[in-house]
Amino acid sequence: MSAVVLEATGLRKRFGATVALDGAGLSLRAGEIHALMGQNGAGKSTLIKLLTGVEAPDAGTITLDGRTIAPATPLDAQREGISTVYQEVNLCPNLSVAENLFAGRYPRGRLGLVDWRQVRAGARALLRELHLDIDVDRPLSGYPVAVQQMVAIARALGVSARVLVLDEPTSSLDEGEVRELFAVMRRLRERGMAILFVTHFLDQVYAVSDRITVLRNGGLVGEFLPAQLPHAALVTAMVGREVGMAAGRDPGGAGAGEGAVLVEARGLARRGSLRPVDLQLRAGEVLALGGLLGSGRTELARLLFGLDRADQGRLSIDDAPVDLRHPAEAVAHGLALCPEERKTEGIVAGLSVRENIVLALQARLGWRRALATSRQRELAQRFVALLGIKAGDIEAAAGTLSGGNQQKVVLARWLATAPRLLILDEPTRGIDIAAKQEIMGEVVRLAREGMAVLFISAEIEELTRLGDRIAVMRDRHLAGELPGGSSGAQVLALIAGEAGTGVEGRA
Amino acid sequence: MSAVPVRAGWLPRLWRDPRHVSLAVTVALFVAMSVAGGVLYDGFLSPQVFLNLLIDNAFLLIVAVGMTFVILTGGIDLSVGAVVAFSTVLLASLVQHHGWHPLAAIALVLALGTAFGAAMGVMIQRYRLPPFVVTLAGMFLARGAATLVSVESIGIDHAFHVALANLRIPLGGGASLSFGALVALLVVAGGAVLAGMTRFGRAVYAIGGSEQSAALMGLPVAATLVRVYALSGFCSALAGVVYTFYMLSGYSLHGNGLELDAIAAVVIGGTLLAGGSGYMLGTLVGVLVLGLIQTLIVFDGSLSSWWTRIAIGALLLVFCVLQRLLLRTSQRRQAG
Amino acid sequence: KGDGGAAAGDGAITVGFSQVGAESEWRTANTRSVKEALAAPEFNLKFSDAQQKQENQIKALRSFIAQGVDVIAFSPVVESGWETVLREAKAAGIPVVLTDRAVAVSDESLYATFIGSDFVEEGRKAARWLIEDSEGQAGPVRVVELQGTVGSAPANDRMKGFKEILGQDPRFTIVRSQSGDFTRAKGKEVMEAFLKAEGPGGIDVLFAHNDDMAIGAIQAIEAAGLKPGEDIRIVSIDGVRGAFEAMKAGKLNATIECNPLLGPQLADLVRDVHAGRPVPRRVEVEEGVFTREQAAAELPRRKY
Amino acid sequence: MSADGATRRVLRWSLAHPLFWPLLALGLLLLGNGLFNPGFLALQWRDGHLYGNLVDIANRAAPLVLVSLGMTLVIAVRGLDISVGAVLAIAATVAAWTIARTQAAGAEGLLPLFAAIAAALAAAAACGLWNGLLVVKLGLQPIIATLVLMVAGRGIAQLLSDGQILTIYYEPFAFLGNGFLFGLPFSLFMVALVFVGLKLLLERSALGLFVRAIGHNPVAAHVAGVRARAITWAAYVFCGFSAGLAGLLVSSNVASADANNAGQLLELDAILAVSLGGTALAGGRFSLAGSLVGALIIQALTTTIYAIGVPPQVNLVVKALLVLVVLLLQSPAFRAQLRARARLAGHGGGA
Ligand SMILES: Nc1ncnc2c1ncn2[C@@H]1O[C@H](COP(=O)(O)OP(=O)(O)OP(=O)(O)O)[C@@H](O)[C@H]1O
Ligand SMILES: Nc1ncnc2c1ncn2[C@@H]1O[C@H](COP(=O)(O)OP(=O)(O)OP(=O)(O)O)[C@@H](O)[C@H]1O
Ligand SMILES: [Mg+2]
Ligand SMILES: [Mg+2]
Repeated sequence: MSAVVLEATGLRKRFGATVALDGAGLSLRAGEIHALMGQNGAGKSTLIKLLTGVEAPDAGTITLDGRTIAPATPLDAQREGISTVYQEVNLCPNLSVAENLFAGRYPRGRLGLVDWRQVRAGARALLRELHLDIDVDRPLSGYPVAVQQMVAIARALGVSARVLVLDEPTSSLDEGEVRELFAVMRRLRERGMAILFVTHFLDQVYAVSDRITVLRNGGLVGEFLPAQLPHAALVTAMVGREVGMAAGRDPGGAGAGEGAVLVEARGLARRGSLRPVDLQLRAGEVLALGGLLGSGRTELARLLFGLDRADQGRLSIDDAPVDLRHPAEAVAHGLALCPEERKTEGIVAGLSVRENIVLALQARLGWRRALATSRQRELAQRFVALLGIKAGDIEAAAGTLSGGNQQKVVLARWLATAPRLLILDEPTRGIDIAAKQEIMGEVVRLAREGMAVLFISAEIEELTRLGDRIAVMRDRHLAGELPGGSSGAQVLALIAGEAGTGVEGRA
Repeated sequence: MSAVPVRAGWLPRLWRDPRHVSLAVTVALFVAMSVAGGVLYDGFLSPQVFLNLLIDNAFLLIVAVGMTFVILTGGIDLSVGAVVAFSTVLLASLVQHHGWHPLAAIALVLALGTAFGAAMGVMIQRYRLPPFVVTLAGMFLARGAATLVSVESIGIDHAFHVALANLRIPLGGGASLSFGALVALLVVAGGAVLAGMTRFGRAVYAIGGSEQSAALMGLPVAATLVRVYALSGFCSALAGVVYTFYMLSGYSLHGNGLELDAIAAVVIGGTLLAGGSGYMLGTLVGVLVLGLIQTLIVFDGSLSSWWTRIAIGALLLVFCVLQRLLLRTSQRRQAG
Repeated sequence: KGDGGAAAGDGAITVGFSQVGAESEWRTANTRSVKEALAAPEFNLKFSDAQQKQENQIKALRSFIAQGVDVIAFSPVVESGWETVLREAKAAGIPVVLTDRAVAVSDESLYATFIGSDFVEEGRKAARWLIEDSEGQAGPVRVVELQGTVGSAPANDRMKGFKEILGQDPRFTIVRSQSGDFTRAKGKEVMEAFLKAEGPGGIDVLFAHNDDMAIGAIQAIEAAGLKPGEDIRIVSIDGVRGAFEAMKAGKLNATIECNPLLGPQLADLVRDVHAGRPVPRRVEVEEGVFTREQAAAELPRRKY
Repeated sequence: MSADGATRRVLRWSLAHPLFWPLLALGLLLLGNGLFNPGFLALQWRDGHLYGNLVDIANRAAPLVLVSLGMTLVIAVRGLDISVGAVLAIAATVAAWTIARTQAAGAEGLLPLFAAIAAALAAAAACGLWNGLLVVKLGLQPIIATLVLMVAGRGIAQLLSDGQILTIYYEPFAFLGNGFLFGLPFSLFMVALVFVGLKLLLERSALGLFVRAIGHNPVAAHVAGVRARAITWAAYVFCGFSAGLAGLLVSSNVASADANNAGQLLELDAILAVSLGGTALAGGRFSLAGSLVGALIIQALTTTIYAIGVPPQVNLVVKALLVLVVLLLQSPAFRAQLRARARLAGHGGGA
């Protein structure tokens, strides 16, 4: 067994009233991929922040090669050889991709000036390792989260560090990209790097990790070997009780496929982002929408919701043509969109959890009819309980919540409006396995009560489990549709665009 | 996979970057405005008129370079005009009343300006105070200190200083450039290199994009912020020195409202007040645009005092609105 | 010479005039007088407003030089700082006439002549009037001063002249001195504070650097329940219409005229300078001291 | 014991309250004045109304408070309005001009008063509408958008007044800025009305929530269906309107409108007041009461400088130092550093 590189014991961290970590720890060995598991808000990100000098621990010790370290800033940690990708993409959106890869460690040429040629070449080389072929001179903000996530990973890989920390790197990636990432991680492991890795996908844990540490409520549950810990046991360790893997769709559920057409798109298109699309969304039905990253799913959702204007085609709601110019109009028609980009388009970090949850409902009611505070509290508390949002207090700023819990807050905001059509763009991103079950259960329940749902997901399994119909996008248009109950392989074939050859499903 | 067509050649590549487009639009508007001036007024399109833009706005240009760095971090520095005034008064007083050699006085003034900026930077960075307010207090302080040195305007007649002030670099055809303008051009060049090609400069942009991310990327955020304000202080002091070449006097009311001109120049030059995006070259054009507006009005010579104000506002408006609309259409075309 | 600017009216004298700004009624009257006197067809006036900034004036002068005007005239914001640009004007062979106040330059030949008022003398006149008005009065007389904008030339000079004369009479003490920025609002605000700090009866005389501040202060004195002009004597400078109205109502005791209507005299000088005729180095405008007694008679004649 | 605990709890609550430090600064400023000059805090009853420095401070601060309230809203939605001084001048001039015109046309009684108020406020609101247009519709950066009006606005006002200071010879108008109601300056009632009205509007309706959401994250607010642009625009209109009210007070107070000087540098004072009151200049977090206290601090500062009789050339230095002290007092980081120092010193003494 190889030597322990990084070890943390008895870590404690309090934020005001919430205890984020209490007696947590882990030990990381050279040449291993180590998964850090736990429910949303268990303290994974906080632990990583303590290890890398973003926050200072209240108690506990961190040792690197047996030597106690106390990094005060991320820069200190980097100097110690710890390279990190934080959960929220923490790059500078205004800088080019190349610069984001090299900021802080620019190669310098003559006169000590930055050697841009080398920066560009280096950037391309780094991205090539992840099989990402993009223009490295464009500002990062021009790329979707997935690409940004890949850039962040590439940046961390570029630092020839001893320890690599990845906090939920895969939450917004599709299968292909996850595969690329895992390949690189395995290569680095061979070179003796210690890799700490957070994810909520159990499959991925079993696919790459050598060891698993589980946290629960800020405390350490234990360290396990994947082989000795079956799926169910891992979930039990994380949640602290047994969780039934609830099924999603109940096939042939009442009303599916027979509801009235609520929203219909005919030839809806937008230059440069979406080719003409025909789509029908029915009350009481879940339409699952799959596709690769960049296939145009988000664009379609935005057009349906009036966030972007279509320049071709028609949209009608309840058989009446509509021209949505503002999300407010969509909301007035009973539409709801839970956006993909949580940080920029979803959460309002400075507002409290309660205010975040009531925001869309209040917007629909208009500014004159303010919801009474008691009513707001009641709503917030109901959804906090329903979705299992872990927040110290509904009056806490939403920005202080853990990533997964922020995602749940945004979801709660839209559920609170009791919409007729709910568009969910990657809603389960970063949400833990138990909560995911509950959320999917809730979506199905709402659909059965008559709501129309457009469920966008990168996960085949979610598509097949939830969809009453499954639509797939490719190259910015609708590539085809499958009936509910289709197999994962069928969906995959449609996504890849070939007649089901040689495409492996997610493990 | 990428939907962006990758064309060869640097020109299309330049055009693809919205930041370059903004610069090009600004320059084009500047040219258009100059041509309009040439059509309307005799003698407008002479080289000296354009060199005068540099000569008359040398100090503004220098201040604007420092301001560009500050704004790139997402901050603002309102103290620049007052620091200019303080520098001129102190310099004049040291040379005229205390018998200092101008070079010694210049050295002291530059050091003081830098230290003053750094002090404000520390307050902003360490104590998390809003830059607007800290530098506003800095503005009061510097202006007040200037009046404490002298309420009177002090003329400088030291031979060395006068010689520098009257130095003209001939450019042929009777046109010439002043020493101060030369210094300003050097500062712009230096600023462009510093912003574009050094670790410090790139850290400035990163902080402007997201201070939190910059810190997580391991950039020296605190030191960079303090240095940016120190740099702005230095530029202001240098502008003060150049001012004394321009005017051969030190006066506590010099540079009144200069901070707004500098901010306007930077923003017109395409730098975002929110930080993280902008070019030194844009700032140069921004200063020239402001100068051009002034020149147009002087050449017109028929405006009353209030019409002068209205005309400046209107020209500013026309410029900014056109810039904005042109940018918007070009972005549309790109998206399409 | 090309005389691009002169093309407008053949034979007309092209004059570039750089005004300080439009910061007060006095200045507006000054501008109007200059514009009326330098009107077409005899003159071709290039007027430029500097918005109270010296650098703008210098820019304007430079561009006058670039346009090749025949004569440059300007009201300098401050005394110093003109050396370089005046040298350029001289090199271009353009004569310069200063209005309103002089400049300090090492080489007197840099400008042709000066026409205007003497701010220091105005301060002296105010003090002399005060001493005269206090004849037979026993001391101590407590004086408060409302200064103009800190550092501005009129404020500096008027204060200097006033102190110079008043300092010779031991009966007077200046108990408080504060800037009222030449505005009515500030004059009122500062006077309010003076009245409270010094208490009722603590102030005998107010000297204001301009009429506007005095007018503001009068309101403050009235609000404090005192009689301006009686309980507190007031002397100010400029002689604008509002001051005469206040004097007529007995609320202001005296105003020292600072005459802005120097346009006609300026036009004469410009003609002479342009024709190359010799001109005096210094031309003083006519200015008087007006008191309450004269106010009623003078008021209808005031042009500003 | 329990009483002790209760006081401690009250203390902790008040320490945590965002208004605590601004109020403390204001209190210290007034107290310092009182010690320095015992007459400073005195209030007298004179001619049927209160008279004293405190009344002056409140009265003089009224225009600044009004403008600061408007500025607070604009800043809360991530904007900035540097044209408020010019708008104030426009409103003042329009009021004076309207009075002169209506009087010349033979209007009598209170008609000129109401005409002046209506015209001035309409002009000011139109200015706000214009600023909003540039920011919201054309997408100019707020500072540049409002710079246009800042530069041109005084020109427009001077155009109207022909460069003269318009003196108002009309008694009823003087009441706004000089009159007393129940022994207190009328301007205080105006401020109170606007403050309470605005507070109710923001807190009783959902506007407050929307404004904060827009300030914190305009994109997310937009996606959630909040009419972000309309609300931002409304904030600019209100800011112009409040500058118009301030213009009425100022012109009424000195019975004249000075297009060139009225509200000079007001934009800086207003932003300073907003910031001293704890509003985040980056948007989102705002406090109307804080801005009110901030404006009072600034006016108290000015009055203090007049009252202690420093020579005018020292004014600015004193103001700067006091502002810095107030700022540092409000900085949690600075207080933490002070506490650490004190603790170290305490330990040193004990050893
Ligand atoms: N800055 C902060 N202020 C207050 N509370 C915080 C702060 N940061 C984290 N917390 C709290 O600490 C707890 C742990 O959060 P953390 O982000 O570590 O969870 P996590 O395990 O990473 O969850 P997820 O899987 O959702 O990312 C949460 O309850 C969170 O609300
Ligand atoms: N993995 C990727 N590599 C390169 N470019 C990408 C990638 N993903 C998206 N893009 C580009 O980003 C832009 C925006 O993509 P967009 O978000 O519309 O796709 P999407 O289909 O909605 O994404 P998703 O399917 O993940 O929701 C497009 O120009 C697309 O080409
Ligand atoms: Mg996390
Ligand atoms: Mg997407």
